[in-house]
Amino acid sequence: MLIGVPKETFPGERRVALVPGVLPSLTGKGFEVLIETGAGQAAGFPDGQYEAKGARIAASRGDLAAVDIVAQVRGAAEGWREGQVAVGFYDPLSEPQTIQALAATGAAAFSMELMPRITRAQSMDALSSMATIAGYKAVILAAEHLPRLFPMLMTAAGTIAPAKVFVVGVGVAGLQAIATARRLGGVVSAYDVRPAVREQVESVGAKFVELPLETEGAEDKGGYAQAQDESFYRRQREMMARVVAESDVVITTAAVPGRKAPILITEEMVKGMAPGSVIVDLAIERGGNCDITAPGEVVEKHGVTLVGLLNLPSTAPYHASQMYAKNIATFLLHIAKGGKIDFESEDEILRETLLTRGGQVVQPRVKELLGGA
Amino acid sequence: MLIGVPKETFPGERRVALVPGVLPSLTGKGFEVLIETGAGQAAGFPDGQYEAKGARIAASRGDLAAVDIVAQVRGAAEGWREGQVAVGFYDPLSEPQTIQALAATGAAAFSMELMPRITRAQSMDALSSMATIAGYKAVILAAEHLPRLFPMLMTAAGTIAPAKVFVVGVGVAGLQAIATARRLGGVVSAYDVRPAVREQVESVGAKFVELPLETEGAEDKGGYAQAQDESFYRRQREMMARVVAESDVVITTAAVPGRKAPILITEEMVKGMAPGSVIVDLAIERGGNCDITAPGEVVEKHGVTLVGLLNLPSTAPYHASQMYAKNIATFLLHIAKGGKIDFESEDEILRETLLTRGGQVVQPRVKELLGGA
Amino acid sequence: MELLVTTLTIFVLAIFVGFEVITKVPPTLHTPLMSGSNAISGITLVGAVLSSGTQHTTLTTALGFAAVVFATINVVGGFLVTNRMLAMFKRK
Amino acid sequence: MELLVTTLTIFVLAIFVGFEVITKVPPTLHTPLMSGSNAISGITLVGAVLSSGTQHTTLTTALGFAAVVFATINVVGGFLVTNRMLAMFKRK
Amino acid sequence: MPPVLINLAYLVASALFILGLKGMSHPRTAVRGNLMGAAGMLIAVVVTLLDRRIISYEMIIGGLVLGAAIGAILAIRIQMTAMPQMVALLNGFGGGASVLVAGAALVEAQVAGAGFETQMTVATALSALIGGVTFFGSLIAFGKLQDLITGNAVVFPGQHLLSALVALSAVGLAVGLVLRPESMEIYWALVGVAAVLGVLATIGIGGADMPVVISLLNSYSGLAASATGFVLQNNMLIIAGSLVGASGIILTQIMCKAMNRSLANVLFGGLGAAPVAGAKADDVYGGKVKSASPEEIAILLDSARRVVFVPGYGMAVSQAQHAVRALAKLLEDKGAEVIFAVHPVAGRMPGHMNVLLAEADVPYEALLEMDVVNPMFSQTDVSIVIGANDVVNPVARTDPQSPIAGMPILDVDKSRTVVVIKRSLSPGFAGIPNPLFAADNTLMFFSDGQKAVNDLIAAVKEAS
Amino acid sequence: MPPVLINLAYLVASALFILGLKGMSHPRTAVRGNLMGAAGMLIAVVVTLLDRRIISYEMIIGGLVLGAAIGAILAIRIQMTAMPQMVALLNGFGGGASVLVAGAALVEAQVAGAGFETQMTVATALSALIGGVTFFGSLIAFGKLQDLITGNAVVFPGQHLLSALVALSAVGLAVGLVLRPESMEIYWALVGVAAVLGVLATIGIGGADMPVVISLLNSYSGLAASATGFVLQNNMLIIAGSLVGASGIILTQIMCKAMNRSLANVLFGGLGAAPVAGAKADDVYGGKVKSASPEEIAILLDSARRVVFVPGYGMAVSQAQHAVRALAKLLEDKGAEVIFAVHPVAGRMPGHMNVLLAEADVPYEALLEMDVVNPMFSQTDVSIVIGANDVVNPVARTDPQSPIAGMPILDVDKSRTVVVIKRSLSPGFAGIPNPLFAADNTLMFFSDGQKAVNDLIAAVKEAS
Ligand SMILES: NC(=O)c1ccc[n+]([C@@H]2O[C@H](COP(=O)([O-])OP(=O)(O)OC[C@H]3O[C@@H](n4cnc5c(N)ncnc54)[C@H](OP(=O)(O)O)[C@@H]3O)[C@@H](O)[C@H]2O)c1
Ligand SMILES: NC(=O)c1ccc[n+]([C@@H]2O[C@H](COP(=O)([O-])OP(=O)(O)OC[C@H]3O[C@@H](n4cnc5c(N)ncnc54)[C@H](OP(=O)(O)O)[C@@H]3O)[C@@H](O)[C@H]2O)c1
Ligand SMILES: NC(=O)c1ccc[n+]([C@@H]2O[C@H](COP(=O)([O-])OP(=O)(O)OC[C@H]3O[C@@H](n4cnc5c(N)ncnc54)[C@H](O)[C@@H]3O)[C@@H](O)[C@H]2O)c1
Ligand SMILES: NC(=O)c1ccc[n+]([C@@H]2O[C@H](COP(=O)([O-])OP(=O)(O)OC[C@H]3O[C@@H](n4cnc5c(N)ncnc54)[C@H](O)[C@@H]3O)[C@@H](O)[C@H]2O)c1
Repeated sequence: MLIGVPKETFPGERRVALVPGVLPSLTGKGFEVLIETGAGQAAGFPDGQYEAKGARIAASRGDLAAVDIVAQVRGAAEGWREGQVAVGFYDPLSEPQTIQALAATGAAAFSMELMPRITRAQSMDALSSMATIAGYKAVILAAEHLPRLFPMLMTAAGTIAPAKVFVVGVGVAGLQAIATARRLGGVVSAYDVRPAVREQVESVGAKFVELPLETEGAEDKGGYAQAQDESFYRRQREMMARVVAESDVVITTAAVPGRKAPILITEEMVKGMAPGSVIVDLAIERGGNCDITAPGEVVEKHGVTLVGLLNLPSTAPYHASQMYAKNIATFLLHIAKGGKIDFESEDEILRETLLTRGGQVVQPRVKELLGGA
Repeated sequence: MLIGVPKETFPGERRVALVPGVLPSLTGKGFEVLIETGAGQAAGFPDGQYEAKGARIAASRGDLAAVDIVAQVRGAAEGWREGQVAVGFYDPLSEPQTIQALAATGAAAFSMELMPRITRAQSMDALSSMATIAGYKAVILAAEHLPRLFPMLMTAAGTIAPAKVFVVGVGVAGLQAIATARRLGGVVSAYDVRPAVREQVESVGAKFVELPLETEGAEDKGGYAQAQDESFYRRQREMMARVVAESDVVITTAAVPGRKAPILITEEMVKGMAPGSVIVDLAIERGGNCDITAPGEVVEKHGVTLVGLLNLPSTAPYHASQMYAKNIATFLLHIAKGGKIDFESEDEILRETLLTRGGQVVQPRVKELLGGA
Repeated sequence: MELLVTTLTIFVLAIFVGFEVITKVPPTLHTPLMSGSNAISGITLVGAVLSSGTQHTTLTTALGFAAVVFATINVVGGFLVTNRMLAMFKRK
Repeated sequence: MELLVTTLTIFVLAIFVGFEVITKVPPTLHTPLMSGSNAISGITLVGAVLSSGTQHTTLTTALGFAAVVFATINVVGGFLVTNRMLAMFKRK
Repeated sequence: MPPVLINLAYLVASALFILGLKGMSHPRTAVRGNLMGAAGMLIAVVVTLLDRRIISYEMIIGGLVLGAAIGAILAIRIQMTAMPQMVALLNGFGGGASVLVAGAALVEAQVAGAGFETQMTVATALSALIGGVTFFGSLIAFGKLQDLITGNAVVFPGQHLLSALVALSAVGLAVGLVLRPESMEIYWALVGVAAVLGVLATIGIGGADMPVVISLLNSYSGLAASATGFVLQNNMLIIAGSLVGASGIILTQIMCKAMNRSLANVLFGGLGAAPVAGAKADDVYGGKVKSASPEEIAILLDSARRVVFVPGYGMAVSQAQHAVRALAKLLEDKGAEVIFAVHPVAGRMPGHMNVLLAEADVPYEALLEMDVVNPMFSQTDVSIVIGANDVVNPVARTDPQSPIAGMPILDVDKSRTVVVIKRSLSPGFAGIPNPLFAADNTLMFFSDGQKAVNDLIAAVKEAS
Repeated sequence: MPPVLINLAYLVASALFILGLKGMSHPRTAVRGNLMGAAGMLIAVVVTLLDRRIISYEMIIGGLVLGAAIGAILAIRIQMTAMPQMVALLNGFGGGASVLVAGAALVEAQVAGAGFETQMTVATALSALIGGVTFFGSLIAFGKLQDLITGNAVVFPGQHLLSALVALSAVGLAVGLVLRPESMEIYWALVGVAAVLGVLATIGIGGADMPVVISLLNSYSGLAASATGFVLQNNMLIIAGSLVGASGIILTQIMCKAMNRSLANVLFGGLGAAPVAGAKADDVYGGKVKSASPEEIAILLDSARRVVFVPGYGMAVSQAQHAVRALAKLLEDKGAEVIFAVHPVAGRMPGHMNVLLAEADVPYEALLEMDVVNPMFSQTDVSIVIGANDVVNPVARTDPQSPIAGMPILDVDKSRTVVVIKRSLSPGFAGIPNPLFAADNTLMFFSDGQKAVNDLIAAVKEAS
């Protein structure tokens, strides 16, 4: 089967769906790979490196029309056709409507977001890989914008107090943010609704902030958080206000799949922070955990720097692409064993990720969101 | 004596010469302090905090005319008068000519750059404090611009290789850069001409790069590096080329007091680096260690990101001001013991830092640079 | 009775020695220690040899003979088994 | 001669006990140990008491008396000095 | 040979016994120690053979040859796994010999008619009592361990009362013997009662507690020998016997402490060990899990040439990374090659182990990826799994129905010995039991991760 | 009192001696141990007084009272610093007593005229010889340490030859005494020769080596007591004497090992210790630097309630931060309060110590600034200075000419004990000697930082 890798068109996207390093694993199993020229440039992978690993280079987008599988990062339907297979991020749960447009092309699209969180799918779990990078980068951004240093230093010119970092929402990105902030020397505390997280927070050396909230059923079977009602979030905000006020850096990652992110930091709470403090809102792509962060921007409000930059993984495109490519390659090798995709398979991974087929949206959760359409 | 703290006027300067925290040590010894309104704002110290510690607030610059001592960060002669004392950074060794203009005002100026490197002056050594911050920030900048992550991570989506960091010139800033890069998980190696540095590099856990260069007399009695001739630098560049090519991040801090910084990274060497690599040139204020970094800018050349930002300490103005203020306060308490400055004192600290007095440049080294004028 | 006290003295001293020596043995060697000291407890063999050899009466000889067999089993078996156990500790 | 062997046995066992016990003493306690064991070596006092008390001859009595004085100095001084040294180790 | 020389030789033999036991304090000297003990025994026997009182050697030589043959065959034929019952059996023979020797001495004294010293008769009574209990108790212990009789504790109503009565009658008979030493009947009756006592004392103890009992019986056999020494006025017997007695008592104490029980509880507590773990896990682990002490593991590590650490989430939870690094360094200093095998999903976030190991300054070069390290396990002496579970669960390879099926795992089970450090047999993230823990070459070390590694460090330092 | 009871009491006393020495193996039990030894002695003496052979008590009581008075006064009056010579003196008296007792026994035997057993005469000769050497050797050692005679080694040509001749004649006289036990003259001649031997053996040894000699003489006094035991056929004397003999020999060996010299070298090597360090440093350190072993430091740490770590550049160079943290944790677990005192310019870059200690996961709360920690040193039991030098150099306070004059320093010298870990006496960054290293309350531990701390960890674990 011929896999095509288009150059990403989404503004500011620097990642690429396949990197030269993973090509041998695909070509070894009979796949062929066609790369749009310059697709890997922004991520640090020039065409030559792909060729060296056995890929062909397509001079223009149009030359990709013939491929069987389109491997991409940010899915965009342009040029798809019936019988083609597309793999990428399609954001089906937040914007189910757009999926219908994808379906209309007739191509079979697999959404990487819907990868089930089961053990054997871990190596295809692109959400985890990208969250890892986002968590790390969030801390680097915070360190850049903070008018202080992260570590404690006792010097002849006095003692520099360590930065106090508070991480709200401790999934994959939150854990990585904690670890990175701790490495830089920050004093880190964290909170999450899921009770299992406490031990995980401590396992990376940070302090878990205990809030007297009822969180028994906060975790679903897939390991994701359950949505809570607004009164819960209100109480959570009240209790967190003091911790937020005392923090120099707040990093928020709280999300509930398929929902807008809960508002956990209000403008009022921002006002309570010391001048120069920084909030990095990693949930911004889902609407943000702080109600005054501006998507795609770094703004200062009430003396606090609010970082609402989007698509952080794309700011470390080299490693982000490397991880994503590994996920995609493992996924393709899994669903297209023997050079053919068995769409009727009962395999959980295939079933959960298959979004559209034959002009229809087929993924049950997305169909449900679309009102059973 | 009345100390005045003007708001800094240098473009982009966010530091302030005194912070509220050090005021009690001064007022306790009979000093009074007058702060220009908003002087500490950018560094995170609002007027109110100064007032709370016993300072008066001057509504405008003009109100500072009466002060005995001007404490500033970036020295600017405006408004100085005969009989006044000024303390700050005046960059006397790189731009001795401008010092004559300062001298002409008739004020007595003390240059913090000229602080002797002796044990009892350590708490007044503002170059060290600022270099500490610059070294830390250099790594944060590198981490921001690098398309990779710093730490090694072994994940289900493959192993992320750690960033290779090479620090050239290991003074105060270099050591701090090494320590910070190591904290973030980078693999760090370093080089300096002074032989004593080897052990220091190892004492922060990094690898010293051994170059077969004769460096016996490379250190002067004050702990600074001696200038070398061009043929030495040429050989140094040749030997470093391989290490630079293999590095993802190069941080340069090599400087020789009173001289232009040596060119240690040429355009040729930049071309040899992998795309996406980052060079942070901390010596840029002295002309730069890399001949294609642009002062004040971040540019990409030959696929390599060249960070030539100036005045890094000002990007962490809160802690930078805190340290600087501690240095200034200790210095003032030292030279103005008992509320009077004895300009005839034989004290090494006073003698070395006193730049101009009675309309004349009096500092011997600067006089020498000016051609004995 | 004088003699008894001397013998008792020896007994007490031996207990001390035993205590001091044994408390230094690390747990891994406890099993071989048990089997080795078990072999040493076969020292009754000496008494058995005397009983069976002095031939006072048939009864003593018979008792002595049985005692010699029993004690020898204990001694020979004990030392050999200990040796086998210890062989497992050798560097491979 | 039988007796000699028994006495020797006791001697050997005591040496063993001494060796085992002393090797467990940590270096800081070596000085008190030396002085304490020194006090114990004043045990000759027992012999001295017998010599001076049995009054065989004036000579033995005199020798015994001197021996009692010497040994008592050793014993009393030794234990007291040791106690003083050890007082320094107490938790303050 | 003059008695003085014989006694001197006995003194030498005694010293050899002591030195032999001293040798047991380190694996390197243990073999030599055992040989010294054996040499002492040889000297003792040879010298005794030269005793002037011996008039005929036939019976002696016959007995020696017969006994040596039986002993050697038993010792060589026995399976390594059957060692405990072997020791019990040998021990019993020792006790039996004491009974017989004391009996013979009594007969002799009666025949010689020279009158009985109280000291001697007391010792004879003690020989009979202790020796009898040892002999029969050991036989029961042997039977239990060899599955000749039930391994469970045999308990019946009134057992303690019965034991008490029997013990009382033993005391009575002993006093009787001292008062009427010329009566052989009392002697044999005493032996008979001792037999009942030995059986009663052992039958009520469960299989798991047997080692404690054997150790106690071992101590008894020493005391019996000592008592015989008093009977025969033989210092060497007294010394050797008391060495064994002391050793047995100390070992018994240590074992009880390790089981967190008092000796009384072991002896009179009845019933075997309580069952472990829950439902499904039982099939996997049932009776097959071996746990080890830090000292035992230290001995393994002492001679290991390649050690692989496999860290998992438990290392993170117990924040054991610093301790782990210290142990790794220690082993490296001792000349071992140390590797860290990092599974891609160990822990709870990507790179979890990297973050922690880097914090502890483990050099990157020491961290190997799964693909690289897996082929190396078969040449690994010891793998130390610290707080990892799912990532070393062989079920992933074998059971397609398992939730972790298809996940590549670290093949620690291929290494010579696997040491698993965790707090219990509870499962990891995936919630399934792990047959690795019950594998033949696996030793479990149940403890908090950090504490366990620190204990290991101390033990390794001790061991060398 | 019947002899049996007396002998039983002697057995009890012997056991008490053993238990007493056992007590010396830990500071916590040492005082009790000493009391047990004293109790043993009391029992022994009291029981002896009840001996039927004693017919007059005047002399005995008189001697006891006189001796006790002298002993007590000596023991109470003596300065702590004069302990070594005190021990030497007491030791000498013990040896002297042996000579006298053996002499008395010889006279008794002559008077009784019952004939002499070889065993007894051999023992008597040994008593005279060993006791005499001990007595006179100890007196010389005392004189040297008390500065009554020169502390230097007295060496003259032919000394070894002379010693050899005297020793030979001693052996000759001893043989003579065994052959002609009825001659009192030989006995006293033997004592005289022993005296010369004792003087010769001690006079040639330098002051620094005296402790070794005292320890050796201590061993001799024990052997003398043992020999007296053989003379009197008293098991208790034999046991107590051999305990002391063993203890002295072992201590002597350990001391020689610590000085890295053989016993022969100490006894016959002559000359004192070699000088240390260089020019200017000599004035500061000359002879005043005390170094300590990990075990000694561990004992101090064991009972410390507050321990302050003072890290410096040397900790960084040896990358000891992880080990330091492990030690700190260990001490905390033992209940001590542990503080890190971070000097603002410790190391070679601002915040150097912070970076390393954070890497090793030392919590920020445990790090105290100079101003905060300085007032706390006077309530600190042990300060551990690891690779710091200039930042703890009191010269900064006292010498205005010094390059570090005016720099505020950490006042570690105020704490009860200061342990300084570094490799040598070389100076730090500022290049000047540090009188702290020669302070009365300072113990130097010369070693690489990381290794030193690891050794301390092992020792602390041992000690508890
Ligand atoms: N890496 C990732 O990105 C990621 C993310 C999510 C899920 N996961 C999943 O997490 C699992 C990781 O495997 P793993 O082997 O690292 O961990 P694991 O299978 O979860 O097992 C961890 C073991 O550590 C032991 N433990 C916990 N606390 C301990 C302590 N204080 N001291 C000693 N032992 C302790 C536990 O046993 P005791 O309770 O008996 O002590 C437990 O069995 C995989 O199933 C993986 O799929 C990984
Ligand atoms: N912090 C700063 O920003 C900065 C910058 C420049 C200069 N300084 C100066 O540096 C000095 C810092 O004081 P300090 O007390 O930290 O250090 P120091 O005075 O330089 O002393 C360090 C000591 O560590 C010992 N050492 C070196 N390697 C060792 C090893 N492997 N193991 C054990 N010990 C080792 C050395 O003694 P041995 O050789 O005997 O082992 C040395 O005496 C001050 O004089 C300060 O003014 C500081
Ligand atoms: N088994 C597997 O293979 C596997 C793979 C990857 C991740 N996971 C698990 O899935 C979980 C979720 O990962 P994710 O990062 O994708 O989650 P996510 O991005 O959906 O959410 C981020 C975090 O926000 C938290 N959150 C939601 N509402 C909150 C609130 N009101 N306050 C505070 N926190 C709130 C969630 O609990 C979650 O931890 C993680 O625990 C991870 O370990 C499992
Ligand atoms: N004693 C004190 O009180 C004190 C205080 C502060 C700093 N210092 C010492 O002063 C020294 C210099 O500090 P700095 O950071 O201000 O120096 P700097 O900024 O003048 O120079 C930075 C570094 O560049 C190095 N360098 C110069 N030419 C080079 C070349 N060709 N190649 C490589 N490296 C080159 C220098 O050796 C120096 O280490 C440091 O070692 C520091 O420890 C001492």
